[in-house]
Amino acid sequence: MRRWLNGLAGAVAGLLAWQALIALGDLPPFILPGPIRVAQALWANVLLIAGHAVVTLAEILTGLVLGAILGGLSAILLAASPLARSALRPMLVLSQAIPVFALAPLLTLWLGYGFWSKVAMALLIIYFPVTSAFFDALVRTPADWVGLARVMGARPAAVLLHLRIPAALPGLASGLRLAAVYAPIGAVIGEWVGAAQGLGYLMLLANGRARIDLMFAALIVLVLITLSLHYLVDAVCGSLLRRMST
Amino acid sequence: MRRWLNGLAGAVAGLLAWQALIALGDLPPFILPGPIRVAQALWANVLLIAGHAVVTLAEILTGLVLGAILGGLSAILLAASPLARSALRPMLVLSQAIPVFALAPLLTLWLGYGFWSKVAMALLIIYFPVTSAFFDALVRTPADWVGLARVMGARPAAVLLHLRIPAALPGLASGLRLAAVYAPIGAVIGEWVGAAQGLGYLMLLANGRARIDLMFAALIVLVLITLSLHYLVDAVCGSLLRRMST
Amino acid sequence: MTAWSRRAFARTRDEEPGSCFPGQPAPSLLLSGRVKIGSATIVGPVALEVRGGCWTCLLGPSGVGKSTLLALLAGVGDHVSLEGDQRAGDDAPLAGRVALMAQSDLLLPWLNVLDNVTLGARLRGERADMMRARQVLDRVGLADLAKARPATLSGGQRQRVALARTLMEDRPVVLLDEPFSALDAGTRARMQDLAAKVLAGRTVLQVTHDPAEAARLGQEVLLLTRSGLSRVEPPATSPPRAFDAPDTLVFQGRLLRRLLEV
Amino acid sequence: MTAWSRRAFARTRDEEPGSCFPGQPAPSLLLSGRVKIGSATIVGPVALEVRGGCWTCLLGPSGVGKSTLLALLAGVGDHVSLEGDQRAGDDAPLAGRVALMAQSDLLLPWLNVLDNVTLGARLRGERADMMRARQVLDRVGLADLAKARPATLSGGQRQRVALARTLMEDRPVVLLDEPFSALDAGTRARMQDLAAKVLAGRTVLQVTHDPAEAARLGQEVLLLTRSGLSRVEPPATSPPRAFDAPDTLVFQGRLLRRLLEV
Amino acid sequence: QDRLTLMLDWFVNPDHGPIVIAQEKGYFAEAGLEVEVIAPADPADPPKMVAAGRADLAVSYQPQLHLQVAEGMPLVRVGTLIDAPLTCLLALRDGPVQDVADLQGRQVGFAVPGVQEALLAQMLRHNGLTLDDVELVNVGWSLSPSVMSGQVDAVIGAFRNFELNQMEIEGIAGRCFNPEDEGVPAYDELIYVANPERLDPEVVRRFLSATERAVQFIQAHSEESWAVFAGSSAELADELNWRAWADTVPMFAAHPGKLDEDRYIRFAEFLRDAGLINKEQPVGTLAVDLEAR
Ligand SMILES: Nc1ncnc2c1ncn2[C@@H]1O[C@H](COP(=O)(O)OP(=O)(O)OP(=O)(O)O)[C@@H](O)[C@H]1O
Ligand SMILES: Nc1ncnc2c1ncn2[C@@H]1O[C@H](COP(=O)(O)OP(=O)(O)OP(=O)(O)O)[C@@H](O)[C@H]1O
Ligand SMILES: [Mg+2]
Ligand SMILES: [Mg+2]
Repeated sequence: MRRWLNGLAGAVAGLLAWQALIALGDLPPFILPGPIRVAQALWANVLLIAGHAVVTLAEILTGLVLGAILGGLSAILLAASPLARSALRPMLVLSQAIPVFALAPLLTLWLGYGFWSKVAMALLIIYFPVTSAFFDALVRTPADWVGLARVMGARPAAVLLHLRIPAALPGLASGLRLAAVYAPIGAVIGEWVGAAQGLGYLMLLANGRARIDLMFAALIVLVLITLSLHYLVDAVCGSLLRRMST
Repeated sequence: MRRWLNGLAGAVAGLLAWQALIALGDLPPFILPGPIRVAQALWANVLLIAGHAVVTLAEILTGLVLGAILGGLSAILLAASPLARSALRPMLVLSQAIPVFALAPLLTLWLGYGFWSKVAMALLIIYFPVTSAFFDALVRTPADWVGLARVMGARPAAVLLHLRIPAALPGLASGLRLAAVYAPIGAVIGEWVGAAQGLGYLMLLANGRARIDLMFAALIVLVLITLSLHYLVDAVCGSLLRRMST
Repeated sequence: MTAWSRRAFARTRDEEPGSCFPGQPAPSLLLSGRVKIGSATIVGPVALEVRGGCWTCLLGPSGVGKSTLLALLAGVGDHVSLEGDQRAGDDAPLAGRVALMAQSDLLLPWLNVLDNVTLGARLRGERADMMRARQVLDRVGLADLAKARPATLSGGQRQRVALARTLMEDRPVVLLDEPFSALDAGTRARMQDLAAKVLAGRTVLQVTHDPAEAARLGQEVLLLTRSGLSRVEPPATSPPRAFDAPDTLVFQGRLLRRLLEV
Repeated sequence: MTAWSRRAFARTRDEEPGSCFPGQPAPSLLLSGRVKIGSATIVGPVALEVRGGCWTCLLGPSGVGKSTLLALLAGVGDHVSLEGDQRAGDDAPLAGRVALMAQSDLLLPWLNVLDNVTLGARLRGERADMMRARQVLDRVGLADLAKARPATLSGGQRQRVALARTLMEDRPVVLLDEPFSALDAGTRARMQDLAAKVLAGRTVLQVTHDPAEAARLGQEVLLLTRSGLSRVEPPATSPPRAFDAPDTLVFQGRLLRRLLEV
Repeated sequence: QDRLTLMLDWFVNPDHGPIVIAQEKGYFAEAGLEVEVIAPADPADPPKMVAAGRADLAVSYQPQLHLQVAEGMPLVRVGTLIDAPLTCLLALRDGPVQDVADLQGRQVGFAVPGVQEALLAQMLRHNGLTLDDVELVNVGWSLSPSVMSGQVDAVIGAFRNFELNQMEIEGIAGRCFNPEDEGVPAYDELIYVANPERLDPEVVRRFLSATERAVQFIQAHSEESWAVFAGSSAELADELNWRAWADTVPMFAAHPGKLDEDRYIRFAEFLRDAGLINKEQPVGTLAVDLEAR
């Protein structure tokens, strides 16, 4: 309840800051329209925006789930095998060092302009934070625990499964919290590169038509999706970790 | 020494994978040129690329330093004051939930098309991972330590300074490692949105002139900058943490 | 002050446990009631009185709630609730007058031994008394390890660093939770002597499992069991007693029998 | 086998410390040389012989290297280097034949007590013997806490969970590092009896600071000091001895004197 | 029914009128074609996709075609959508830039670096200036906002049928300087390109004649065709598109298949002079006229 009130207060503060920005920064509406104009545009185009939002949400969720699975497995692989580590780690950093934008034509060439190229984009953008946060935690297992497990006759795989992975779950949770925020960006970038639907498409289209209020209405919806996702992942990870550690 | 060998092996593996991708994926050079063509383009345009790279590097480094400082201070502020937390946390997530692209026109309007709008972009993109990783670690201080400090008569500020911050430095390091990879992306996006120099600009220019090999040469330099930065931050954080904890 | 009020005051003082160092300012501690964590009662109704300026040993079976009581007294039992009353004998607030050595050493891994020992001063924003810190380290036998990190210390060495850190705190009330449990007999005896000397005249509540230790150090010996708190009368001699003095040994035997009966 | 070779073999056996349970398969442990961490010598040249099937108590001042020796014997001393030789009396590798109870309890915070106790089986991919685990938990007095998380346990309760976990490991060699240090006298005596019974016939090396404990349990008592390793002859009776039997008390006194001299 | 994948140069806008009308009025279907229309956000992508065989046809720009062919991409112009330059140099009507020569010492923005600098350079040279006399900035896709907000004094790369209307809606009047009036040879703004190795001339011919029918319909029924266009998608029905439609209708190439070889020869020369290509480009490598056999 208090959290919700806080959230509400934050939202109101955000809106006020936005309005103040416009008033003080003397911003014309074609650069940044005010909250009321955007609310009007949102209301007038609610069906249109909702349709595009559903598409983007599906891309985000699929990318998030696949990225979390892939990132988690990669981190485990990296932690499990020094060979994999020396071979794959530069790849991992590389996968992030190459701006997704540069990869976009490749992805669209392979995956076409449909659903999967956006999913791939969202996946690509969250793969690194998930993998790197989880991996960092996986290699930080206290040596004493590992020693004990070895004395008990555990094979490396068992140490990983029963000890290092559970001990590293808070790290995975940090990664997922970041991922929840980045996945929407990935999907939208994917839509910017080429799409016929989705919030990213709608934003570019509105921008090209100088309908900045519509663009910001779509943006607001995107921001709301991102915030919900972030708090959802936060709550789920939090309750799982709490159940694990008390 | 072994690290370097590993890195070299990784680079060679990367080049081979690249070449294999072209051979197997049947990719024409205007989608993805091979490593040799890109190397030739790099060599032929080395002065041009170096000039733009210097600009981008300056933007990245400035953004990274400022972002690390700002992110670190924000995390401390959030951790120190419950008031700040309830007011600023939604803002923090918001700052990331809004795609930087959407903010770009605003930034360029305020900061112009020069150096500082790119720095702002790099800063904006790394602010969230730094703040959130550090903050997560700051609120995870073992309760027993905090209790002991309280018995010893420590004010909250002293607990923060002498206990919670040092205990949370590994979290800050994780955030900085991510930041090292994201800052270049921020700078390049900034250059894409509006610039007259820098690697991002050069990439756009080459793409517009259908000189894909030059575009990839600039991309490779960007990737190298990112990798160096990542390993540099990794090494610095690692040695600092090691000095702190043994 | 009227005669009546003086009498009333005297009576209140009378009802309180007498100090071992009359005239000393170290307050007594009073805690009565039921101690709960969540909805579970950890310690049934007890009335704990720790006499001001005395060295009190608290013994009792594992898990009976000794550490929980110490946490309450130190004011760090955020997860513990007391259904009852707790105060210092002089009715002034206890905050700022207590030092606590918890059951785990709580050394900060990124600080070396010397910095851990002077942590209190640094946390209070005071200048750390480096000379005294080095003296205390010397007395606990760790002068050579002043620059070592906690991770490189043995269990007993870590415990002595925690002891040194507690001795650096100049507080009238000192709570010690099994402070010598990881030490060999020789080191333990020396640390007991040291603590007894440094903390003389303060209100000390020490949890211990070692009847010999209680027999050496205790001016008061309390036994906490599931059925409640009881006093065991210690030898009349003043601590630290010789470990092989006849009355020490006799008391130690009696206490051990009581402990084994629980 | 020729007569000569048989004699030679017999002699080798002779040179080894005799077993307390002749005919038992528990191997003796031999370690000789200098123990270093980095370039610092932690334990000067020693020759440690732990007799097969015997309960050996190892005492010594804090920081002298007892835990380090145990880590070497258990094969977890990755940061420790031995300049010398180490082997089991039967010359077979020790891996898979050792159980270790380290000085800190090493409980996994996300597992409840029962799951911590059966950790070994799970780590080996075996079916955990839940019935035996519950029995052992009952014997260490924690049957009620089977579902509790380590964070909600008292220090002594945690130590008993670690003990139960070690007792669940069916290994011929058992290394115990101060296994009863956080227990009250009554619980401690019960745990000693339990361990002595469960581990009878195994090669046990127990680090302890309590001379009374060594007097109760030790079939061999070793004293490690900076100047080296020495044997103290324990009572001839077989452990666990009554804590107040005259020869126990006499030995305890003698041992204490040796410890205080160090 | 033959399947045909067509990539637009950008999101659907009035420039694509004939394609939308042909689709909506069923001209493609009547020509035995099933046309899939894809709209990308980066205009550099469609030619690549066509060259790589991912799409059959792409809407692209003549200047880009010269550069892409020079870089070895297998592309050829097969038809024309808009046969006049749309690009212009855009400034504020009431601003300090009343003439191209007024740009001296001022900031000029551009959207996509590449050919546009060459156009600007020629326009400047025509007015006695050089590129060194102005400061160039890439302003991304916010062309008109950067002019309206005064961040730059002019932008090159605006479309005269689009950005002018956009500014007018915002209540700020703009002014266009046309490249063909300032010394740049005339060229086809929007063309259809195909991969010469995979091209099926018969199918493309059918495609072009269907769009030709659409152009005729549009030019005969301007009002009605707007209704068809706006009705094809909810996002298209707005004031800007409505205004742009009116300005675009007269510009559609009446004979999409017809090739004006001269334009390609002269523009190749222009680009060679500007240093953007360094080889002769025979028309045959750039463009084909599928009707002339
Ligand atoms: N990583 C390390 N680097 C340097 N010295 C170390 C390291 N680890 C342990 N030591 C030193 O090795 C010595 C032996 O430690 P060990 O834990 O074996 O002592 P112990 O006999 O078990 O003592 P206690 O009875 O206090 O547990 C100690 O003096 C300690 O400081
Ligand atoms: N967070 C908690 N939730 C539930 N029970 C708890 C919690 N913390 C402690 N307990 C229980 O409270 C009891 C008292 O714990 P405490 O640590 O005070 O025991 P103790 O007397 O100090 O024992 P020891 O001698 O073993 O240290 C224990 O039985 C323990 O299981
Ligand atoms: Mg306790
Ligand atoms: Mg030890």
